Amino acid sequence: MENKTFEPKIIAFVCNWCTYTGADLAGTSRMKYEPNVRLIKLPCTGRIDPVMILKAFEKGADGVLVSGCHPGDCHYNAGNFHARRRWIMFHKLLDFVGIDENRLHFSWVSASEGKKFVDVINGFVNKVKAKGPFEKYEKINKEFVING
Amino acid sequence: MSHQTTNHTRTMTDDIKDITSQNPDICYQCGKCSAGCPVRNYMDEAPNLIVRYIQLGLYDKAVNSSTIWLCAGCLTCTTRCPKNFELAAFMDALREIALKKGIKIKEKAILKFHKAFLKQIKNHGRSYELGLIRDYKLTTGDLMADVDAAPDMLLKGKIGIFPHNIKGKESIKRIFEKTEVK
Amino acid sequence: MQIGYYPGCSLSGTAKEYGKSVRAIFKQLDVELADVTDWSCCGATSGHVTSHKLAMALSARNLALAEKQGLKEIFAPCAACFGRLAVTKQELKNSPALKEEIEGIIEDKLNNTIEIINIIQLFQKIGKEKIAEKKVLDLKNLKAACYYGCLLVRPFNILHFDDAEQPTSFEELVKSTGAEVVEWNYKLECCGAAHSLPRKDIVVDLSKKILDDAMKHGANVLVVACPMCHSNLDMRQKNIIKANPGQKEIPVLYLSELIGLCLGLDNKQLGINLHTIDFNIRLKKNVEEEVAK
Amino acid sequence: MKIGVFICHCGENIGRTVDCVRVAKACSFFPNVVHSVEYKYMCSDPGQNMIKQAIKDLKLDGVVVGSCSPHMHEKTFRKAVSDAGVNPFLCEIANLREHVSWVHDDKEVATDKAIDLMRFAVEKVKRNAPLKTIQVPVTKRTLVIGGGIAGIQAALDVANAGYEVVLVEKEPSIGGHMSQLSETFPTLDCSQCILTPRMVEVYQHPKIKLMTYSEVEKVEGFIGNFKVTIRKKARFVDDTLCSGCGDCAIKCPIKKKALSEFDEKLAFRSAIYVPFPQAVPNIPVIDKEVCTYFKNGKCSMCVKVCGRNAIKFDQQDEFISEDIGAIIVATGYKLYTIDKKPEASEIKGYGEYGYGKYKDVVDGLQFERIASASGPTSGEFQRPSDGKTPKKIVFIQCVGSRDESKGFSYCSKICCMYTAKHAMLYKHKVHDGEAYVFYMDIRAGGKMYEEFVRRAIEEDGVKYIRGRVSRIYEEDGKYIVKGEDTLAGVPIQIDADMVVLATAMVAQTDAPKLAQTIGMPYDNYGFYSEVHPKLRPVESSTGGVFLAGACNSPRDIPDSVAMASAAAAKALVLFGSDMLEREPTIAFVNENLCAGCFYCKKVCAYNAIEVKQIKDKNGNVIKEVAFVNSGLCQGCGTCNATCPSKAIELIGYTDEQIYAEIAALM
Ligand SMILES: Cc1cc2nc3c(=O)[nH]c(=O)nc-3n(C[C@H](O)[C@H](O)[C@H](O)COP(=O)(O)OP(=O)(O)OC[C@H]3O[C@@H](n4cnc5c(N)ncnc54)[C@H](O)[C@@H]3O)c2cc1C
Ligand SMILES: Cc1cc2nc3c(=O)[nH]c(=O)nc-3n(C[C@H](O)[C@H](O)[C@H](O)COP(=O)(O)OP(=O)(O)OC[C@H]3O[C@@H](n4cnc5c(N)ncnc54)[C@H](O)[C@@H]3O)c2cc1C
Ligand code: SF4
Ligand code: SF4
Ligand code: SF4
Ligand code: SF4
Ligand code: SF4
Ligand code: SF4
Ligand code: SF4
Ligand code: SF4
Repeated sequence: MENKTFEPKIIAFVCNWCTYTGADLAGTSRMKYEPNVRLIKLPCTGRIDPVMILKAFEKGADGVLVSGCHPGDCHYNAGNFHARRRWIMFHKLLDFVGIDENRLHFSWVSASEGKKFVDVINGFVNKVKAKGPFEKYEKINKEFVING
Repeated sequence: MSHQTTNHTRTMTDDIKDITSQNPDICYQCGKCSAGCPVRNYMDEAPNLIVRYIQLGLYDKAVNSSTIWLCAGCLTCTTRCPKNFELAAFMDALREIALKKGIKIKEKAILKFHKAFLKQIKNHGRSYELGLIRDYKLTTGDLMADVDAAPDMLLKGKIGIFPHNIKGKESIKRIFEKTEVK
Repeated sequence: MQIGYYPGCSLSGTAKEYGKSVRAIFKQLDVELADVTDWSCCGATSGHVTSHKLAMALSARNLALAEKQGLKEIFAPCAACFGRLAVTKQELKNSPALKEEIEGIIEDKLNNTIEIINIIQLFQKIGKEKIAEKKVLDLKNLKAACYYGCLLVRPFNILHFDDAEQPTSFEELVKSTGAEVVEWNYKLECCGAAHSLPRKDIVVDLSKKILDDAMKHGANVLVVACPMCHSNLDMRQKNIIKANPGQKEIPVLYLSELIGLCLGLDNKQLGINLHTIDFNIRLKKNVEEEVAK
Repeated sequence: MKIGVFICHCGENIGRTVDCVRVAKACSFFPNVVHSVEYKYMCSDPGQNMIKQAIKDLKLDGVVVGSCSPHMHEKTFRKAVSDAGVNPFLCEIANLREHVSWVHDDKEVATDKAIDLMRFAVEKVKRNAPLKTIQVPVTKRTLVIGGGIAGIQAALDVANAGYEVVLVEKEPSIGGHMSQLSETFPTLDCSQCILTPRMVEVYQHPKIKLMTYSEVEKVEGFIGNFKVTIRKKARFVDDTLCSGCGDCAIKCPIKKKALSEFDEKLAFRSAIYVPFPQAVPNIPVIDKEVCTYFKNGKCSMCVKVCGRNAIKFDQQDEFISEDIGAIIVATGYKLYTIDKKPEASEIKGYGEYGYGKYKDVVDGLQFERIASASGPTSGEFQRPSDGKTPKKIVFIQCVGSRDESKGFSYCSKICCMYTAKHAMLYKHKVHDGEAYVFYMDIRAGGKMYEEFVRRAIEEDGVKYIRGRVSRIYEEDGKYIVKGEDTLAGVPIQIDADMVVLATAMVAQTDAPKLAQTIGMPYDNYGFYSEVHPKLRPVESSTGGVFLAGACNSPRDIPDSVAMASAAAAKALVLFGSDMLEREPTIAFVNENLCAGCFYCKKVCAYNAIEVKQIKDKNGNVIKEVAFVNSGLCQGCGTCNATCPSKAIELIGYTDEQIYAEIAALM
């Protein structure tokens, strides 16, 4: 079941105020987690553009994680509310393009949730590990003109 | 499942973790379990102390106690534990381990009762009262137990005189064999 | 309404009257009980105290049989059987690895989707209205202490149908028969359960406290929903009285018997005549009063 | 661009798990990197000098530091870079400590990850633009929310420094929980006696605008420039006319319908009432829910007796807007409730202790009221059910706290102390009484605290039993308490006359709501979060918002007061300059690309997007485009993600920069 040799590459888009700080807390508390995820810090999940996610898959990510403040707790009042609305649409797009939903994970991790951050990372890494490498991105690349 | 414990010897704590999927170290020894345990007064050790012994690695003290056998599995402790530690399941695990290790059991009668009970199930697939009483009395030697109640029960048909054998009797036997219960 | 039925061993033996009354009343209430074919013992207390896997496997076998029969729900009147089946379902759900192992042991596959319900939940499904509609006799002279015992509302993390410390659903049902219910302190205290034979002393002690508390709070009948509780409180009451001169008797009824009386079934149909502590007198009085009206 | 890379070992903190030499070496091969070194402590003076020197010697125009979290030292390094003449925004930090060395064990893997993170940062810095910080003016007025001891202290400190304060309290009077306490540990001085003078001082202070029975409705703007809307709830009494004579309350026929909140439901109050005699302001409010006039138009007794015509049944809620520079949140706590559990709550409640159905099983604050000279029993120890003096009291600690199953896992910090106080006060008055305390640990870590608890045990004879109680039930007028002494290993059963549950301090129910109004973070329990638990304990991560007292975590009066003064000092620091520097991370519109669809305007939560008209030479409007008001934009980037024309970009987080980071993954 488990693929011992396959170490997935995962990109995480996280907001500066909640999840990034939650990850800092996991560090300060010396919690251990899977090393496969690379965080890209954004001011807010509101900044996340669906194209970024496609871009990440295009560049070879096996999974993409998006994480920000809990709904209602956004540092910028409404940023993550807009993000959420976009994501709902984005899920459909993903489906349409044929990217397995399980390769994209949305979660809320607040600045005080170091433990939750660790659980989210470990859970997602294991899920992607079970899926195996993501090889379909070329197809998507062909079908979708991605600017930037 | 990504982290495997490799280079340390297996302890009873590991066995307990395996059987019950819980970590005895979460217990902070508040004693609420013992405070509400209905059979606390008959036990030689308080239930919370059994957990303590495991935490300290004093396994002998834990498996040799009468406590693990007197525990009636009533779940009072599990329901009230502030740490959500499932003490009743933990007691089950300890009994199982004690049996596997062939420890001399303090509460012999209780064990004999369980054995006699399981024997009926193994043989017939269902409980068979007369067989149970017979086997229990023979193993304990307490032939006079409940002689006063028995005739009444027999008369009322509450003690089955003949066993009811289920069709899948053989599959039950195999279950016993595979789970190594003698 | 049709529902899967797992009687469990005691209902044809020591708790014969429970089995009898359950079949009688549900027929009256238009519930068809479909027995799980070739069910085996759930292992009861002895199973889980000796081997976790044995206990899981014995219950899992019954669940698998029920699934094959196409049952969606099974009703287990014995609180202990019910507990074993419910715990097994939950544990196998939590651990796919354990489920796989158990499937190997029972040599069968399990979807693990069956709902397991106890007698109170079944009554809740039927609805109090139905009982009221079929009610023949008002049991108003009874002051009942409802005894949940340890396993009716526990383990609380699996059974969410009532509060684990201050449950009320049992009382609610009993009230629908016209009986009065008493508030008392020992409704969840353990009676000693499976220690009845090997440690009679403990069971006698614990059961005495339960009986005393019920009587102290004005009860003239105890109502139970578990064969183990019944044998400890009814059959063992003889031992208690013998050891404590002056101890008063209190009859112990199964919930199904109580409901049965209210539906107009008689002592024999319900198996009440099989009890150690006699209940007849009170019932007679009740009936006579009803008739006199 | 010439980029310098600096890898920090952080002593052993990074170096132990990350091969810093290998990282530096790998970085030296990245395009544009001309210099790559590692050093033991980059944030130390020699470390910073290393960066400055390299900038000068090698003419670097970009710097990447691989060190701790940017939340820790970004400022330090940007300053160093700036001192050496490079724009500070051309410095990026890769987080090799919190996100790598502290969370992974395998040195190989950790080093690989560190190199990846460095690559991200290098790719990003290449695309950074030199930026200038933005200057905004500071409004030197403070809003204090909550008028408990913490809010009172903060308000007085700021006001005494000469700055205006608006103090908003949601109850009819300030004073908070401290006004309910009898005597206070560890000195046993009377709570009211030390609190009341402060309350009066607030009332009379020329710089403090006190708004009781009021709530914060809306907070707009940002540090130094908040616009706050406050709802002044209708009291139905005109505070400019009322003299506080109290005649109305005396004559009000409603005597037994409303339970006094101040007396924790152990006594009644009238429909028109002041919560307690020393209330500030001493102006009553009418409780609409019980007043007969509001129910059926009858009564009006209060109107008849009020000599000053102060009763105004038609009063409406008012909304008042205030310009504010700093906010101090001091909304305090509430007590864990022992009543039956609320619907849809995670909390299970203590059914085994009766869910509050036993009259003589009370909580901590109820016992304070019973012990208080101003309380319903005038300080006589009488049990609520029958007024008898309890001869045997059991105290149970850690109720609702240190209990994952029924409440919260945290330690409520003060209940060990207040229980010792309760037991002591009881023993001082009821000499032949017995007091038992069930505890798990005694946490008395303050000045003279341990001594205080020992005094209860050694001098006053309070019996401490180590164990949690399993059950309480009533039998013949006694409460049977079933416990276990885990030290002796024996079961203990006590038939008590009264039981006091040392219930936990928990977050206010509406704490998340206020946090969302202000836009500040809170933890899983509902307590407001500080930026850094050690080094910035009184600041919220939202600029210009400070925290004081028990709204941050359970704490006692000395700690609340200390925190309040610290928060006041932080506000005053802000007022030390007239202008404030802000990060230039804001949105910017490329007018050529902008299609004027104004989707961006719709999603901006700060109303920072304005409509700009582009005119030709003759002054005719050729098109309308979006324009970002740099004073209002907070840099969330939502507009950037929304814009269909890719015309609006968030400086510092442009598409180009982020795509470059993504590309660096390969
Ligand atoms: C039983 C008990 C005994 C205690 N004994 C002692 C003792 O002996 N010694 C000691 O040092 N400490 C003691 N304490 C602790 C003490 O009560 C607290 O440390 C102190 O009250 C905290 O002050 P605070 O101002 O932070 O909060 P609070 O006293 O809770 O004040 C908060 C104020 O904010 C108001 N508020 C809340 N939400 C809003 C809102 N949204 N808008 C506007 N206003 C709002 C509230 O109405 C309240 O007036 C005891 C606590 C308890 C429970
Ligand atoms: C073993 C240990 C481990 C700890 N671990 C932690 C931890 O993990 N987390 C935590 O939060 N806290 C920890 N602490 C507590 C922490 O050390 C203190 O809280 C903190 O250092 C107190 O800071 P301070 O500035 O008040 O005092 P200090 O650190 O003692 O600083 C006082 C300074 O004043 C100087 N000084 C003294 N007298 C004079 C004088 N007459 N004139 C001029 N200068 C003078 C001293 O030289 C010194 O530099 C720990 C303490 C110990 C003992
Ligand atoms: S109640 Fe739970 S935490 Fe307390 S001693 Fe028992 S098992 Fe341990
Ligand atoms: S389950 Fe066992 S240990 Fe727990 S309270 Fe019941 S008898 Fe005691
Ligand atoms: S810069 Fe950060 S990582 Fe380096 S020594 Fe300083 S604190 Fe440690
Ligand atoms: S409202 Fe009138 S009667 Fe009441 S306190 Fe004020 S002045 Fe006195
Ligand atoms: S009108 Fe209302 S507040 Fe006034 S006296 Fe009557 S009941 Fe009291
Ligand atoms: S302060 Fe004491 S009583 Fe309160 S939670 Fe902590 S240990 Fe328990
Ligand atoms: S969303 Fe883009 S195109 Fe539309 S107005 Fe805003 S900047 Fe212009
Ligand atoms: S970045 Fe855009 S959406 Fe966010 S505050 Fe600035 S203008 Fe508004």
